[in-house]
Parts: sequence; structure tokens; C-alpha cells
Amino acid sequence: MTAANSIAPSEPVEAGTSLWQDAWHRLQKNRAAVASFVLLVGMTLACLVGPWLTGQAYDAQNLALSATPPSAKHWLGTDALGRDQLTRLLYGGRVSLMVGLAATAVSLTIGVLYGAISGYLGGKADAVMMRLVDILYSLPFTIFVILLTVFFGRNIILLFVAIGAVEWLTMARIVRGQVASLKRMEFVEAAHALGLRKRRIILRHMIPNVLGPVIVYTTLTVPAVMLLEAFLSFLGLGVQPPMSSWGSMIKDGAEKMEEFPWLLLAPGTALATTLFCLNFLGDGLRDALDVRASKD
Amino acid sequence: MFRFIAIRLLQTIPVLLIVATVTFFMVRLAPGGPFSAEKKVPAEILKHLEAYYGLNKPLWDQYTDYMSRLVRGDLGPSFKYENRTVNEVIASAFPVSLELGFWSLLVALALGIPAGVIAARHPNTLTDHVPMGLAMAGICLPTFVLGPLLILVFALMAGWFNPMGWDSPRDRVLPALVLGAHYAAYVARLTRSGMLEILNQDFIRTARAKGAGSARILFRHALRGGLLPTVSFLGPATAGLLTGSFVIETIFQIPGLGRYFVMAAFNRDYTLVLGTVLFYATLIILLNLIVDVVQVWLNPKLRFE
Amino acid sequence: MSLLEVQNLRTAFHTRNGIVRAVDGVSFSVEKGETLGIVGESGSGKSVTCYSLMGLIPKPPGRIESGTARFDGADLLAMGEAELNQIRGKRIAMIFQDPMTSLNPYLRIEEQLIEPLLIHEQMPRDEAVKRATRALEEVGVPDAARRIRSHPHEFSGGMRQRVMIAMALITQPDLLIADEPTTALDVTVQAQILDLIARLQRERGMAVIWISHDLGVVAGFCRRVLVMYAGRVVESGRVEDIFARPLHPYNRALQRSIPALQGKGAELYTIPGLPPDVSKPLPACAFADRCEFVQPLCRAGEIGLKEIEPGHASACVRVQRGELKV
Amino acid sequence: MKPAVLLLLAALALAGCGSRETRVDIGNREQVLHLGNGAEPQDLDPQLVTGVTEHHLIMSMLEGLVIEDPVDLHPIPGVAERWEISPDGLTYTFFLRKNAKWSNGEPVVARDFLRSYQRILTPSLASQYAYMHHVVKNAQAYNEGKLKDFSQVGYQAPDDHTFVVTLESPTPYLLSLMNHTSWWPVHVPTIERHGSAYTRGNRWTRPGNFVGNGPFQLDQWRYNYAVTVKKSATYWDAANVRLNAIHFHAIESQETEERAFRAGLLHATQPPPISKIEVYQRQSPDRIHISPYLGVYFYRINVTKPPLNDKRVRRALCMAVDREAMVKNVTRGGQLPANHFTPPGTAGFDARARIPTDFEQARRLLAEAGFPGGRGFPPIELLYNTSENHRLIAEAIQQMWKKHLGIDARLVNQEWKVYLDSQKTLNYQVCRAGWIGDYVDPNSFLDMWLTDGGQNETGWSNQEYDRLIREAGRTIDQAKRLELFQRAEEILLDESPVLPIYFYTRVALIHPALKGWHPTILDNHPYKFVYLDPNAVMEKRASN
Repeated sequence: MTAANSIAPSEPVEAGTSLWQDAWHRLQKNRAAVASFVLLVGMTLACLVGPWLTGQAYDAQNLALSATPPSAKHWLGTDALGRDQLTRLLYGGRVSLMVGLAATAVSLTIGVLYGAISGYLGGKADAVMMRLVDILYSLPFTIFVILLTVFFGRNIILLFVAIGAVEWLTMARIVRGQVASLKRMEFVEAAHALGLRKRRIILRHMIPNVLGPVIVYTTLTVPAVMLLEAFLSFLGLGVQPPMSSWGSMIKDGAEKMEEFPWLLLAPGTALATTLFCLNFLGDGLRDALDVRASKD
Repeated sequence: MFRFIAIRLLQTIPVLLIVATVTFFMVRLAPGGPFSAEKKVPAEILKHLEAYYGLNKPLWDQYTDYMSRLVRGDLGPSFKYENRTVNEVIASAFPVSLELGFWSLLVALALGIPAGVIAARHPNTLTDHVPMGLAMAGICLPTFVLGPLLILVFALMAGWFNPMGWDSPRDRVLPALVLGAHYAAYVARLTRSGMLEILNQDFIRTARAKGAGSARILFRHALRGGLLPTVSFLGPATAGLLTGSFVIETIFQIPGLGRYFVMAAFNRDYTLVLGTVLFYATLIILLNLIVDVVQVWLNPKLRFE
Repeated sequence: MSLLEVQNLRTAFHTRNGIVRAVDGVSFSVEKGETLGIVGESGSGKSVTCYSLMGLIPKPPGRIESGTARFDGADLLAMGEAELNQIRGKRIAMIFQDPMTSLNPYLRIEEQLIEPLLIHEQMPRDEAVKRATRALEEVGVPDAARRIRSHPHEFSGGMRQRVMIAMALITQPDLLIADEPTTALDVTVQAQILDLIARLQRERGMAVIWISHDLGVVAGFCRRVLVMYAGRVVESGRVEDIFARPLHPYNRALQRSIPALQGKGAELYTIPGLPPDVSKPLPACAFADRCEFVQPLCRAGEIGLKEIEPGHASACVRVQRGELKV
Repeated sequence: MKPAVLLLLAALALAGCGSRETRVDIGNREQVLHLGNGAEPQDLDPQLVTGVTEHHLIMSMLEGLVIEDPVDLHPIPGVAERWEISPDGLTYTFFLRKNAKWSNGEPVVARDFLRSYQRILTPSLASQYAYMHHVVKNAQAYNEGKLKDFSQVGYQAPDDHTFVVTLESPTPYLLSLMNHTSWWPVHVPTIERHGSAYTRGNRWTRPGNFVGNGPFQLDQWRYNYAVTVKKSATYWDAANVRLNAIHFHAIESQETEERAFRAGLLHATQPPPISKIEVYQRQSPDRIHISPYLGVYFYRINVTKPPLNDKRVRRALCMAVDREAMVKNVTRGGQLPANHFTPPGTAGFDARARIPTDFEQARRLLAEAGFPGGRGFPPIELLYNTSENHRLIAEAIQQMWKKHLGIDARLVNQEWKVYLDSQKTLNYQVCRAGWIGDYVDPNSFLDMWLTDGGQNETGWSNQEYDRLIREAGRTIDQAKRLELFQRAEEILLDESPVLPIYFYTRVALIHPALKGWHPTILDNHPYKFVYLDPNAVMEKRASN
């Protein structure tokens, strides 16, 4: 093949690693994404080490100092039982970040794989798989969670199970929709013609191309999951008081927003920051992985 | 297409049967019954109560009884609301949820789609960051924060609306806004992403080469494809919207289905749980069917299925 | 006056990996009814040149840094989007490399075909559909009246390119820019499409800019040719001169690499080295690193295109100095 | 940014300050009362409902033989214009007024009560509160299906206007008991018109069907939204009923209700959110009312398993709770710290015994039990049903135990029905509970701790205690009776199967125009005495 006649392939056919390496390099050059990543890591570290630096215990009550506004001693004020809000925020971050990220990862993995397989296989398999999703959508979540707590106790793992169980469904539908339409795109047909195996087609061609909506939906899932955690605590699943989480702090704060706005503002800001960071990171990731962007 | 819809409708039947069966046994597994209360019911009375509701029969018989009534469209009496059948509960509450859901959906689409389209038009500029920032704020602000906040400002301070209630057309505004805003945020993000994907395609360049203006490019050429992920999301989202939101209905005191939905589970109102779940399942299936039809309509390539 | 006169066009892409100077000081002109070929390897800037004229460079990251492009007296590069839309698709039309992706998969062929008429001639819909059907027949789509109702995915690649051509020509443009329209097609279909465009050009007397990496196609089709390398024009002239007397080592190398022109049994020739990275500073002659005749002076100062013989110009400084006969 | 927001809010506030007439203002003018009434009523059949919500609602539409005095709830004539009690306290003879009418115009006669009570006691109806009649002779036997002949039950209607009740044993609180929903009459012929009167699922309680004998009659029922009653023209004392209508709004969220009150949509509310109490006390003290409520908030202690089977440990837990700090800083609703179980002043009963709050002694007791300084004490679980208030209290107590006793408690919250199940099956160590008196008598608080008491749920049993309570049930002399209760309470506190925390109060937001609405320990407000006085607000505004 001559240089002049070579049609530069829009994507190297056999370059499994270099696609991701490439993406990594591109991601590093995206300032907003890097800054977001740094901020996220910083927040995580703060949540891990911070509680020891505030000089307060998350469960130490001072009933006389109930719900005081921010002060020199309590930078973010105190809650209804006079506990240091900053310490509780940092402790709560551990729970919320872990739940947010891990449960999202669970739902992401199941949702994307399930949706991609269903959309790709099509036909009867697709119908059965999607009707199964319909069924799972319909089952009463509250009862499901109650049963989890009753039969398996209050294991933190169950929290992920419960959240993952609901969150992957919409993801699967979105991915399935994308894949079903991508399947008919010519490049997939071309990959077929090249004799690539199905698994490979799904991994190398489908998934990168559904990343856009997937990443968007994932970043949206994280805050949803953090708030869902508060509801699960309500049903007795997952973290129990006096341990805090951002979701339950927001829920508490929302009810007292007129009197004690700082009780809502602090966890709300933490949640919002996380979401914004994840969003920039997600956008960066999407751009970095966008195979078309590398085209001449 | 007709065949496709017919097949899907037929598939509804086994799906509903499975949902009914699983739910039936699920609620029975949950501890506490419909009559467990802080003040214990005397054993003699409980016996008669259970006899009246058929709870004294073997579980399997109860199941077959329920299913045979279900086939006739009878969802049974509510355990909690003595003089109402589940059919009546749904019939009284669904229109309310339907109306609220309709307005919310309208808000979600009317805010979300234009915001997503505008944002995608000039990515990473001010016209992208502003609507997307708002959208993310909308996601961060859960309904139980946004609701009271809007009530505070527009009902209690400004006095433009009632802080709760479902009487005048005015009473629809705040709840629809709060519920819709949340979904609008999702719609905006997904639309932007879908539109970006499409606007990168070669055929958009073709359209520009033809001299098509930007409005024509966005709405005629890009929107159909760009809406695909949004449409996927809208199926379950609409089902959720139409069957009511527990939080919104509680905050605004709206007599919709959402509160029954949640309270039924807490009350162990077995028949009401089953009834609302089956109703929701039917909606989910129908809406997902509509979504699939819309997707085919939007994307002609799918028409060969 | 020329139909199109491009002066000193510079287009750059400001990417995260640096500034990519895709087009770096290109000048040329096209006369009414003339066919101009632009050849070069992938990435040599030939497509970007034309996209720049059409205002199709995605901005950002693309930016037209300098230059003018007078089309019938008005500068395309200075026009606003609205003004440009009056010309795009009406007086200048374009067909693209990949017919598979260049048609909107979501819209019927009909919708896409009549669009230029609706936009530019405010034609009533039914009349536009009639015109479109006729245009489809003219480009050789059988059963046009029925097939116009189809969607693109129901067409083969060749048929789609015919649709693209019909769509481009439906407004009787003065200039057609064809960006490697046959690359993605089978050889037999390639020939049909070439013939089709040639015929239509003869019938309508429009000018064509033909972008290709395939010297053979250009040779058979164009009157004048620009040879581009790394965003610059390195040689220009009548097609027969370009082939008979190459005046730039790159042109010569390019011709040597055409298999059909090589002796039977001879080993295939390839140009040594890789195309330069245009995001990095380049030597005065961008080809210097791969040139067998390279001298230190090739790397210094600035080297422009200079007419060596009437109508035949080269950007090789050694040719310009008369040191080299390639 | 902040000042700008504040300015905006201020501008909006000003814009809203027009003199728009609120729903409450209109109500004041037209004598239409708007009440926040908690959850959606499960039904309006007084013989089937179980909740306070329904009680408050049905009270407007039905009237028993006696009714409650609006100020202190002592029994006053209702359908019965007077009554006689036999010297042995076993027979009550009620003389019904002749002008009492049902809303369909028919007179209310003694037979109506007879048929009503037969209905509630019929086993097939499975009325959950039929046991309220078990003090009546043979009522329990009939209710449990052991007796088939209703004429042997202690109810007689010798004529249209005389109704006689014969009791199993003297029940000094009978008249108070008769204000419970289960004692109100229903119009059985109407019920029969809509199906069987003796099974559930009858539709007679729907608007248009309902026939009552109270000062108001059912007008409208918007499910999960509001029940509206309007003044009844047939009520015997209609001339003195001043309200034209009452709207009972089914509002579950405290926050929503408080906002509705603030916006002038409600005259009176259920308890507001704790965080609002102080705000109202500061800004509009005339609109917040705190009154004693006949109830106690306590923890049950499961005495069947170690280490809580040791009385000393239980007493230590009880003594280590700082109740003063609890009511002052956590519950904040003016509750009374509870160092004993039966609320003070329950029908003249004030318990003498106390379980003191004494950290020193608590530590000593714990040490005696083998856990000096909490060493070796296994972590115990503290169960509560999910609610913000229960959680705060549990968290506070957890801290107090840790601080004063050095022991660890793990909090476990469960959804309501799961919690009930855990409690019933003694599948807990310590769990939160509350008890509201069914009637105003110490018996309502103390008979639950009998060995076989339906609500005992602690595994605790004490023969002497059982004997005292049973004896009190047979004693007519009130002073002697109370003395028996004193001794029972003493045993209960000494053994500490319960950990009393505070006595309830009822906090409510009440509009100044609402008159005849007195603080009562059951939070009952007989509506015939209630009215709205628009001038009350005017005067207030003028004086401001």
C-alpha cells in the first residue's frame, strides 16, 4: 500500500490499549477535568483525614449548644444535638462518597453490559431482557428494601445491592436504545465484515460510542444515589445514627432551612461540588474517549 | 409496526402476571401485617378480621383467589381504607397524578430540551455553561429542598400562590415547577449530550454546505437523532411522573397516587400495594412501548426490526 | 475576472495538543467552467482549504487566520453566516468523501434533496419534489419517483453518492467542490460517478474543484492541478505539465508511487519518512526532511511559489534557482 | 450575591403584603373552620376506625349518650339529658332527650344504642375497639362468640328514652370511656341499606349515605385531601351551634401544615415541627399553644435476656437519663420530664413514686451488677421506629449512657410495621414507645403491665402488681382505688421494665379567632362549643 493511496483509518483496528492511553493523555490536558479530579481527590482526602483535624468527635453532643450558627469553634455551626457540623460533614462524606461512587459503579457495570447485550442481540433475547427490566422497574422498592433489612440485617453491602438494583434499570434502557441504533451504523457492519467476534464488537465499537449518554447519566446518578441513601437509612438500611451522611444531613437541613440554613447549606454545597466535579470529569472523559475527535 | 405493537401488548400479560406473583409473595414476606398496630388487636378480633379478608386461608389459596379476581379486573378491597376498593382508590387518585404529571412533563420538556439544544450549539461557551449550570443545580436541589424553597419565596413571602392545596389552577404551578425542574435537569443534560453527538456527524456538515441556517440544522437535522437518549430516559421517567411523587404530594398536599403508593407499603395494605404496583407496571410497559415506537419513528433505521 | 480567487489562506486548529496549521498560505484561482484539481496525501490540507472557503471549519477549534477568497467579487471569508448561507448550496455546492455518513439517516431522501430548493429558491414543496425526482433521474437513480421516498440506509454507497451529486447540483451552482467523492466507492462505481460529474459539468458549464489523493483521477479529469503538502501548495500548473515535467521533488515522488505508472515487476515505490506534524514548527520547505535532494538552504528563510515556466509554478527553492531538474 | 438575594426576597415580601383575604379570614366571617387533621381517615365508621384522626372527625358528626365538657372534658349530657348510677356502681340508667334526631329526621331512641352496641360486639364485624365495651356484663363473651344471645348482654332499652347499662364490675371511668368512638351510636337501618351491617366494607359512610346525630353532618369527602362537614339542621341543640362548617384537611407533613397555617389556610394544626416552636414563641406567642396531653414517652426494656434481666442494670439505665436536658434541648415542646409512668393529674392521680435521675447512683448500681464503669457490658441495641424526633431522643440517650455509664448502645431504626413486629416478638433489647390514655384514668396506663396485658411486650411479670391492679378494678371507693394504683406504680418503677422519659404535651398552632377551643388533655374539642370571632384578630391588630 502506498502512502498516497492509504486511507488513514479513522480508528486503528488493532489498538486496544492505545485508545485508552490516548484518552488518558487527552484527559490530562483538559484543565477543567484535571481541576475537578484534584478537587474530588482533595474532598475525599479531607473526608478521610479531616475528622481528626477538627478536634471534635462526630457524635459528641452538647445539648446546650443546640443548632448554633457557624462560629470560631464550630466552623459550620452545630446541629440540633449540638454536634460539630464540620466533623459530621466530613464523616458523612465518607459514607456518601463511597455509596455514591460504589453504587454508581455497580449500576453502571450492570446497566451498560445488560443494555449493550440486549440492544446488540436484538430479537427475542432483547424482548425477554427488556421485559425483565420492566418487571424489575415495577416491583415495590420499599418492600424490597424492608425485606433486605429483615432477612440480611444492616449490612453496608446491602446498601449497594439495593441502590444498584434500582439504578441500573434506566441505564440499561438508555444503553440499549443507543446500541440498537448504533448496531445499524456502517462502521459496525464493517467490523462484522472484518470478522471480529461479537464480544469484541461490543467492547471496542459499541461501548465507546454509547459513552456520551452513559457518562452524562452516570454523573447524574451519583447525587441521586447519595439522596437515595438517606431514604434507605429511613427504612433502616445502611448507616445508622449517630453516623452521618450528606443525604441525611440534607434531609434534616431541608426541614429546618428557615431557622438554621447552615444545616442545609453545608451538605448541599458538598453534594453540589461533587456533582459539578464529576460532571466536568465526565465531560472530559467523554471528549477524551471520543474516537471521532481524533480524526483529521 | 402494527404487528410490533400487538406483540408487545401481548408480552404485557406474562409481565404483569410475574409482577403480580412476585409482589404478592414479597409483601407477605415483610414483617407486620395490615392490622398490626401500636395497640394490639385482641386475638379473637384478629381471627375475624383475617377471616373477613381471607387471610386465614393457606397462602396459595389466597394467591389463586387474588389472581382469579385480578383477571376480572378486580383489585380487591383496601385493607386500610375500610370502605374503598383498590380500584376506587386508583380511580380517585390517578387523575390528579396524571394532571400533575402532565404539567411537570411539559415543564421538563419545555425547559430541558431548549436548554440542552442551546447548550449543544456552542459547547463550552457561556451559552453552554449557564443552562448546564442551572441544570446541575436542579439536580443537586432535591425536590424536598426546592419545594419548600419555592413555597417560601413565592407563597409565603410573595403571596402569589398557596403553600399547599389542589383547588385552583394556580395550585398547579408550584408543584409542576418543582417536579418538572428536576426532570428538566436530566432532560437538558441528556439532550445536550445527544445533540453534541449528532452535531459532530458528517451529515450536519452536508446540511451546512447546503446553506441551511442554524435553526434548520438544529431542529430539522439534529434534533431527531439528538433526542434518542432523552427519549429512552423519558419512558420510565414519565411513568414515574404520572403515578405521582410521594415527596411533592406530601409537600403540597396533593391527593395523588404517589402517597398511596408509598403509604400502602408502610401500611402493609396488601391489596393496595399490589394494585398500585400493577397499575404502575402497566404504565411502565405502555410507556416503554411508546418510547420504543417513538424511537423507531425518530430513527428510520430501526424500522426493519 | 476569475470566478474564485483565493489569496494567502491560512487556517489553523487550536487544539489541546497545540496549534495545527492545516492550511498555511494557500493562493489559487478558479475560472468559470474550469476544473481545478487539488492533490496531496491525507492531512496535506486540501480538504481544509475547501472547508475554509465554505465556512465549514468547526469553530472552535478551527480559525481562519488570514486570507481572502473572492467569489464573484465578494470575499467569502469576510462573510457572516447568514450571507454565506445565501451562497452555500446555491452558487457553490459541495459533495463529500463518504456518502455513507454524509446523508442524514433520519430524513427521507426527498427531504434532503429538496432542501436546497426550499432554502434558496423558496419553491413550493410539490414543485420542489418534482424537480428533485427529475434530478435523481438525471444522476441515474432508477425508479426515482418511488425511491425518493426512501431513507439513506436503503441505498448502496454508489447510489448515495449519486443522491449527493443530485443534491449538490439541484440549484445549478457556479462552482462544485468535490472532496474525494469517489474514494469510498468500488472501482467500477468510481468510474460511473466520475463520468457522471464530467457529463454534468459539460452540460452546465460549471467550475469544479476536485480534491483527490489519486493522481490518476485528477489526470483524467482536471485542466489545472495544485499539489499540496503540509498545508502549502508546492506545485501548480496545467495537468499535462505537472505530469510531464514535475517541478517539485514531492510531485515527482508522488507520481513514482502510482502503481500503474511503475514498470511491471518493479518494486513498489514509497516516499521515505512520515508526513510532517504540522503542529510543530516546520522547515522552510516542509518536504525537506523526506527529500532526496535536500540542501541546507531548503530549511532556511521563506520559500514561496514561483512560476518556473508559463502557468507552471514550484515551491522548490533549488528548482527556482535552476539547480535541480526533477 | 447574598445582599442581592435578600433585597429580592424583601421586594417579594413587600409585593405580597397586600391585604388579600386569606381562607382563614373568609372562614372567620362565614364561621367555617379549617383544621389540619393529620393523616387521611381510614373510614368514618366509628365502630371500625382506630385512630385519633378519625376520632376528631367523627366527633363532629355523632353524639354519644354523654359528651365532653369543652374545658376539662368531664362528662356532660349528650343524647342522654341525665343519668343515674346505682349505689353498687354496676348499673347506669340513661334518660334520653326527646328532641334528639338523626340527620334523616328520625328520632334517636334507646333502641338505636342497643342496635349499635350489638353491631360493634358482633364477632363478624371484627371491630378492633369492641373491647372498650368489655366492662359491660357479658359483652366480652358475646364479642368473642361464646354467647349468642345478645339479650343477655348488659344493655337494655326498656322504652324509647331509657337506656340501661349493666357492668361486670364497677368502672368509675365508664362515663369518660363512653366518649370513645366505639360508644357512639350508628344508624343501623341506614347501614343495612348499603349492605350487611355486620361485616366490613359497607359504604354507608360515604357522603350522601352517612346518617349521624351530631351537630354536623357529612358534606364532602375528597380522598386524601379533606373531609367537609356542615352544620346539621336536625341536631337537637342546633340553635347553639355557631360554626357553619368544618373542613378537616388531611395533612401528613408537619412542615406543610405549618406553612399552611402561616399562609392563613388553617385555624388550628397538629403539632408543628420542633424547630418552629421557638420561632412562634418569639414572634407570635398568641398563636402557639402548649398544653398537657395524656401520654407518656418511654422505652420498653426487654427483661428476658441478660444483661437487662438484672433489675439493677435497668434501674441504672433509667437513672442515667438526663430528662431535664432532654425536654429542654431536644424535644423543646414544653414536655414534662418523666420520673414516673402515669402522667400527673390523671383523674386526680399523682404518682408518689419516682425513678430519680441520679448518675452517681446509676454508676453504683451498674457496678453492683458486675459492670463497674461499664466494663464488660455488652453493647445493647436501642430500637426505634424511623422518625426525626425518635432519632434525636435515641441519639441523646445513647450519649448519656455512654457518658454517665460508659456503656455502648447501638441505634437501630426500623420501619413502623417491622418495629411493631420486633416489639411484639420481644426481638429487641430496649425500644422506644409511647402511650396515650384511652380514657382519663390511671388504669389506662397501668393495666397494660399485667402479666398477660396485651401491650406489656417487655416480658415483665409481677404477681403483686397483677394483684393490685385487679383489686383496683373491683374497688369502688376512689381513694382506696388510687392508693392501689400508687402501690402498683411503685412496683413498676422499682422493677423498671420501662424507662419513662417525658410526659407528652400537645403543641398546636391556633389562630386567635378560634374560640371555645380549650387546652384539653386528650386534645378533644367538642365542636358544638367552638366558634370563630373575627373581631379577636381585629382587636389584636388595632392594639399592635
